[in-house]
Amino acid sequence: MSLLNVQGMTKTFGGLTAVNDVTFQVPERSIISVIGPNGAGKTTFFNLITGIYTPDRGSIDLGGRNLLGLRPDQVVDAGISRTFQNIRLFPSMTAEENIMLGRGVRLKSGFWDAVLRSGRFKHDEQEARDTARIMLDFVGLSKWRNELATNLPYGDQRKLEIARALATTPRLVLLDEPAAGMNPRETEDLKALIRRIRDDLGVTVVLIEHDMRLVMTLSENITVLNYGSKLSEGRPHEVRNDPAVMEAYLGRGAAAGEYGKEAGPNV
Amino acid sequence: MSDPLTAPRPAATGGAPLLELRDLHTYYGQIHALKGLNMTVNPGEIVALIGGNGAGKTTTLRTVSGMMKPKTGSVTYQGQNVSGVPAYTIMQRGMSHVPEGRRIFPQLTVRENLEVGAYTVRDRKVIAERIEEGFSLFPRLRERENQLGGTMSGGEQQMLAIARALMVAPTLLLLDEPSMGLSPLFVEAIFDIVERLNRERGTTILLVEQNASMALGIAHRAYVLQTGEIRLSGAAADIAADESVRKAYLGDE
Amino acid sequence: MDLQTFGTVLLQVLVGGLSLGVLYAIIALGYTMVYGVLQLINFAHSEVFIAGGIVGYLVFEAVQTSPMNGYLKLLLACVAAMVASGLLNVLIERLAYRPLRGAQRLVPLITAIGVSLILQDLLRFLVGLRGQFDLSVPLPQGFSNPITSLLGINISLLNLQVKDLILIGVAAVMLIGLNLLVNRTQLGRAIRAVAHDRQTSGLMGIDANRIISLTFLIGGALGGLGGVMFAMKYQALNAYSGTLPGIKAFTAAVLGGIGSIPGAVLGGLVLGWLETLLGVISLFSSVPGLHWLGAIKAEYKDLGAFLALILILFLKPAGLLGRSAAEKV
Amino acid sequence: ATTVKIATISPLSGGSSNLGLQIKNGAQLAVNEMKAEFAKAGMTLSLVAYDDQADPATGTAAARRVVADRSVLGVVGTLNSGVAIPASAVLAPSHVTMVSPANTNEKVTDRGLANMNRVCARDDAQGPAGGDFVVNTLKAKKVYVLNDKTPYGQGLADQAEKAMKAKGVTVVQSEGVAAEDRDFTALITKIQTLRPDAIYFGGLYGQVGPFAKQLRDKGITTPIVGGDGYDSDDLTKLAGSGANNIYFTTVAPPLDAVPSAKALATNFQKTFKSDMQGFGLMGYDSAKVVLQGILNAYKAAGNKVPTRTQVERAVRTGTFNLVTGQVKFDKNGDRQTAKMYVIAIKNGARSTAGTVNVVRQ
Amino acid sequence: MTTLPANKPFRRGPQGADRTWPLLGYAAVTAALLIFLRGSVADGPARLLQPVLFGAFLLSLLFAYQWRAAPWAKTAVFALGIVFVLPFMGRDNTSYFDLVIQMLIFGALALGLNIVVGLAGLLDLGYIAFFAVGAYLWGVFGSPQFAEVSGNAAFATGIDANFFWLFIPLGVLAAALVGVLIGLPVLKLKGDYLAIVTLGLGEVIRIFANNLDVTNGPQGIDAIESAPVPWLNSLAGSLGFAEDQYRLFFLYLLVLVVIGIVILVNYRLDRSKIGRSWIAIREDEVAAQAMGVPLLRTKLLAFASGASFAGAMGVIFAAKQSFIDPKSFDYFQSIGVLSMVILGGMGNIAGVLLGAVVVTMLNLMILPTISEVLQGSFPNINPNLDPSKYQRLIFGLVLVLMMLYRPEGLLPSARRQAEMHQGDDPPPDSLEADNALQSGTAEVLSPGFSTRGENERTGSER
Ligand SMILES: Nc1ncnc2c1ncn2[C@@H]1O[C@H](COP(=O)(O)OP(=O)(O)OP(=O)(O)O)[C@@H](O)[C@H]1O
Ligand SMILES: Nc1ncnc2c1ncn2[C@@H]1O[C@H](COP(=O)(O)OP(=O)(O)OP(=O)(O)O)[C@@H](O)[C@H]1O
Ligand SMILES: CC(C)C[C@H](N)C(=O)O
Ligand SMILES: [Mg+2]
Ligand SMILES: [Mg+2]
Repeated sequence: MSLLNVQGMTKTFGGLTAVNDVTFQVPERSIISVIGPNGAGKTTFFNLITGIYTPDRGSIDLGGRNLLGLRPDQVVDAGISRTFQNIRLFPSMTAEENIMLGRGVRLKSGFWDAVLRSGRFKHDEQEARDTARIMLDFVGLSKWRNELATNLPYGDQRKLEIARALATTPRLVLLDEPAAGMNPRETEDLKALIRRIRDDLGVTVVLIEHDMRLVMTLSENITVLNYGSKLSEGRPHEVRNDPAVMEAYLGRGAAAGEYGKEAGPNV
Repeated sequence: MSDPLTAPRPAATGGAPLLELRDLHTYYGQIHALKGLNMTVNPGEIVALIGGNGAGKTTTLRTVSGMMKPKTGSVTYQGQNVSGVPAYTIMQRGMSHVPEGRRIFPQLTVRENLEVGAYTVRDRKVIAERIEEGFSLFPRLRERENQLGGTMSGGEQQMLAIARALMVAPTLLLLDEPSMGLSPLFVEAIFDIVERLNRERGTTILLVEQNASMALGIAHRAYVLQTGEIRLSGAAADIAADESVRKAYLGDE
Repeated sequence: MDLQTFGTVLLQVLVGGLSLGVLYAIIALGYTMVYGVLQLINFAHSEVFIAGGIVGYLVFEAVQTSPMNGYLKLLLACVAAMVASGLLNVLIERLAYRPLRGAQRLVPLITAIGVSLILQDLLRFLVGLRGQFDLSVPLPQGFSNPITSLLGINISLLNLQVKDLILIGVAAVMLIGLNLLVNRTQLGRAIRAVAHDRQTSGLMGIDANRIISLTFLIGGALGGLGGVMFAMKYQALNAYSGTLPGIKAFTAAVLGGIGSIPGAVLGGLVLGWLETLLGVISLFSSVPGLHWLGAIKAEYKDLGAFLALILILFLKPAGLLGRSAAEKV
Repeated sequence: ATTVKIATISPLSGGSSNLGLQIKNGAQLAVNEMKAEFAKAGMTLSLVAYDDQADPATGTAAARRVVADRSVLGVVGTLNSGVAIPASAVLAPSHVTMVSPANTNEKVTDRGLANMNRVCARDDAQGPAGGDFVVNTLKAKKVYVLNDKTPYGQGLADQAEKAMKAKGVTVVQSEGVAAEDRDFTALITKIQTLRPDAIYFGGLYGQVGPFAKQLRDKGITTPIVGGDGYDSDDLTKLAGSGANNIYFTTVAPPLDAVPSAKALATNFQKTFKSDMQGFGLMGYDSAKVVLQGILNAYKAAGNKVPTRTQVERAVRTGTFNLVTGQVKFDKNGDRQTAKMYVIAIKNGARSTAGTVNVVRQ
Repeated sequence: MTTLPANKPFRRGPQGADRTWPLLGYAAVTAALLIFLRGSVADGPARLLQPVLFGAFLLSLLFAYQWRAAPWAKTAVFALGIVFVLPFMGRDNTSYFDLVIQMLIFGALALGLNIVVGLAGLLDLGYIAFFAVGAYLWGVFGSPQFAEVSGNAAFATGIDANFFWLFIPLGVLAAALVGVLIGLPVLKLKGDYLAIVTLGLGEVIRIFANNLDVTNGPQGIDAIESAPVPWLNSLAGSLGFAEDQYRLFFLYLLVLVVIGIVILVNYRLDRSKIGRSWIAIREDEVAAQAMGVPLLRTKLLAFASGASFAGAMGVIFAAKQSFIDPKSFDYFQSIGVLSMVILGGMGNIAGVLLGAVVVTMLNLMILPTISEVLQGSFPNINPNLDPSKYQRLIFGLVLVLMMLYRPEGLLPSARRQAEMHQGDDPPPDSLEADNALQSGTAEVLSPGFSTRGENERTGSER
């Protein structure tokens, strides 16, 4: 039974078809990767799922609920949250506040609760704060709790974005190039973190990545996009050995079967 | 079509280093990002600068290109002290910088981005030629000539940023993580281009990369930066062979 | 009202709105230029523009009795006003905006308002030195003459004066020239690059400060020209009379799509026509079925500008010819 | 000695400052003149001048400052009825007497405030006088009526319109134009289309001047008629080449109509280096009423510095002999007998075309 | 890396040594000077000292807020200042009353605008329209104008003045409603488009007020009533207030209560999920929405809350002025309130209030006093040099100089300060200079000169 079901999704910009009739399924509690050449439409695909763009055609449903036509905030409410290819934290908020903001969608209290400081309001604030603490611990950023988000090192900002996304208690989280700008060491830590998101929190993960070491060792299934269309799909070793994928995306390195085991310098 | 990278080599600057950083201290407010950095880049070299997140690689490049002013220390470029000189004057002297985060002009089309990149070039013919060169390096840019820079995909923007920096046929090219966000196929292509620029045109290159193994693969020399200080320097091959480097930056267990 | 009058009035609205519209457009471009490069609503532009008008007045007055050709007088006034307003604008940028480059966006907005207030009183002082508050502008001989025929066609019913034609002609030349400058030259691209990312433009070898100064110079000069045109059109001005046209011109810029030169022109024309039409629309109340138009008296003419603005932006959030920021997620 | 002040509230800056200054300077002359007399009574007299910028909100703010300054016993002002109406309301609870040299709108006194008085005639006399002139002298059948949307301009135009209609004139259009507006393009188009025989414009010289200029510039010679708002030397300056065929009624006397004003005018010129005009004289007389009122109250109070309430009563009930004639107020503060003048402007030169006496029962 | 103190990251709490006694001493001295010198500065050039003394006294209230001192001492300074010193000065010289009430009215307006601009980052240049809604609401009903409107002479002084109490909440409602109505169509606009449209809407409301019969056009409405409170009047009488001061005495107390509520609401909203959402949309709309913040609803809430403060104060303003006209609500007033917010310190409640106090004092006390004194000293001055004519110039200079020397405002919000001081004195062309510029408000603008007529929307398509 798949959690996310995307059927025949299409989006064009002017004359350009960025996403072309893509059908995509994500089983519950899985880690799925979307890869493909630059400009293949991966980010656009995420934007379509999260309601940032409206598809020209196609349907999206999450656990049986139709998401088509929902605004981004409603999509979050329905259980999908995400990170961005270019980090988008709230720079003047602390790490903790960033996460508390993310928690907001699950809090019940409203305007009058805030003005009157009702019991519900106090309960909610406590809940948000607790969530922030738990999530910071989870991604290993506790020491930055009261630091402004902009002041965090790049890699930690990426993790904070993940923590913020998780604070919405999603069923599915979409990560757009989480390892970009990380060195191989840091990428290893990230890999462990993503596994824990699935194993400890039970959240399904879909990620876009160009780092094949991460993709090949982490994902259960890989979807390859090229010029907006699905080029290939399957388990990592299947995709890795698909000649079409090699040609369009992986290049010689992959053809030699080297990905997943980085080639040393000057070898 | 003729290979864009076989243009004539610019004259070498002689024996003196092209770029020399002396005891550089750079701050972000209270944050001491560079703590006494020393470094040289000789004409015709590819020098790799590697280090973990927040080590100060980007800050080093920013200080070199005049985007930031060092608190103390000096940056000597082509024999002249340029620390504190605004970026635009330094850039007018044959330096080019591909900044972190690409910094495309989102409101300008792809072609206009390239034209702005050639701001210091006066000759319209030369500009047209170089745009052609850029297009043949990255055919995707030609396809999207009139698309707004801001709507290009992450990787496409990276291509544009590199092409834009090449518009002035730089003597010294600063590259900040050029492979970030590029597909594996393109990562190889980029390193290939960098190598050929250096080999065939003699462009000197200061390269910052997370993909340390590949960077060390094409570099002549390398520096390892850690919390604002140089920890290690030497021939790229030696650095690549260094046990601690392999562990810390190359991901070897 | 008979059909002929009806047609005549409409024609007059068309032509009158045109000359008002291009005046708004010239002023609007001063706003647009500065807004384009700094994202700053230069509230002082209304004074920069009226300063040009005052300089123009001084020139007209000084040469009033000279036997010089009228067009030469006008040229003199325009050049003097453009230089004065251009330099004034550059000076303002140096003193009041440049030191605030690193500050939040609203901070320069407040200084712009402050500068606008300072200039109002300084200009009033200047005018007051002549013992006056309102100025009555003496025009060269012949500028007010009606134009009865153009290219052999009798156009006396259009009610045009020589000065209207001058205004429209000058505006056309300026607008086309500016459009070429901004869109076809490296300077134009540099302005747009600086506008979006000052720092990265430095990496392209662009001296952002110089570009900004240049933009203020051009914007100010356009303001000065607008001021002379304003003085010529109404023959009346005072130190405070820039405010309302200023707001309307900026509205025109936004309406057309801020940042777009053709947009500013289109926006100006829309406002000019709308305003002129609303001003006379009660005349049409005698047309059967339109008697309710009688309630829309001339005092509502300014309403049109703002209602149009709201309506158009509701339909096209980036203005008629604008395009909103392309920011990819 | 006790400090005693009177205040003027009038526009000292902006488009009607020419007249506002006349009022202030006229009052200043009166104060200068009577300083000695006050000193003898143990009072140091001075004048505070407030600038209302012809703006009601600024004027009421000034009135509030007047109220707060307990040494101010009376106010001379304002120029604009629109300012006088709210400002006098602010002064009323504190019983600060106010004598207006220029406010002609009926509402100024019709509210029955105890502190508000005026030494000039009212618009319900002035409007009909203008209307008479349009009908009888200009023989107009079709009139275009315009007002500047201030209480004064609108009130006067309404009065004139009513009077003209009563005499069978067709009002082809009656509308307003914001007082700051100098763009008359649309109005001129209308006038060209409607072809009235005369234009009645209830407004002030600062706006009427450019209007006349733009109108004449388009070759339209239709007579322009208005009220005391035209009564400034600046009108002809601003109208420039358009200063022709303009007529107005006014409540301030032309100086040559008041022989006794000659010495005063000389004094004015010497003190302020500018010519005295009719409203300068009215300002002087208004100040005289206030000052004389204070002295009367002083005596009535047994040679003690009077309270505001006492001054208020003394002004309302006193009889004052002034340059412009005798002043006595009725129960609402209107002058019982006032004079009006009709002025014509031809080719930039003004001349008196007639006078009207106004008597209130 | 700078780490802010744990737990209360953004309370720039009172720092340094305990200053209980210096506070009490300062407050006592300034209050005493103000009270005992009042007679000697009542006239002549000495009047220039009035603003100095008064300002020095008001500073003690600021210090009581800022300094580290015993809570009882702070309370005492506030209480004595508000209950004793200010009314005392008001009784002696009504203009102090007038000034203080106006300060508080503008304070509430500035706080309302602060929500819209400072927290939610929506530049509203027509904010004064909401104030106008409240003012005209009561103005029309609570004055002789009602007789005209209703055509019923029985209302010659308006409806029963006791309705004033009802009209305060009505003002809140009406303004909030107008806020929502105006907000719905325009809040999807970005950045300065919103600014200009709100400016336009403000003008539209003003033009209507200027031309409609209900509002009595440009003549405005005068003789506006205020609620009769006989017991308070007799209290005021027994405290030695003059009869013409009763109304101000009442309004002073009323306005204190209202601003208290406004501050409380503002504070609580700021520190809540809603406050966080506002900041989030200010900094990055796309990310905020992608984190579950409903954009339109959150913006409308900001607009309506900000508007409602203005509505309540509008009703009170009308009663206090007893006269309103369209000019009191032109766009310049909106800008005045905006300058209070920015001058004081956008985003910070105390800062915004300080901004309102400073600007109001400048406009209503310092500038008029200066020009009156100068004019008294040179009665026959050339009218062109008349100092009273240079109020705009002086006000403009103050704005410019303050911004040049303290661009973050007099009392910057800790959050914004942290933002601005990350890169202390950045080099002229540095990244920091730009970052601060861009992160100040998060809207994405459309700079540059477009060559093509494309109309692609950003971020979310809805
Ligand atoms: N708003 C837009 N307007 C026009 N074209 C767009 C827009 N957004 C995306 N595109 C184009 O659609 C294509 C798909 O872009 P997308 O960002 O989804 O690619 P991607 O697969 O994420 O690439 P990358 O790996 O480089 O990030 C690209 O060619 C891009 O230029
Ligand atoms: N804009 C900034 N404001 C404040 N501190 C900054 C800023 N940019 C960088 N820093 C700090 O300066 C130090 C050096 O950062 P720099 O960006 O040079 O590192 P880097 O080596 O390029 O790292 P990365 O691999 O993440 O790009 C880090 O501690 C970082 O947190
Ligand atoms: C002098 C006049 C312009 C004043 C006018 N009578 C008024 O009441 O406003
Ligand atoms: Mg992408
Ligand atoms: Mg970096």
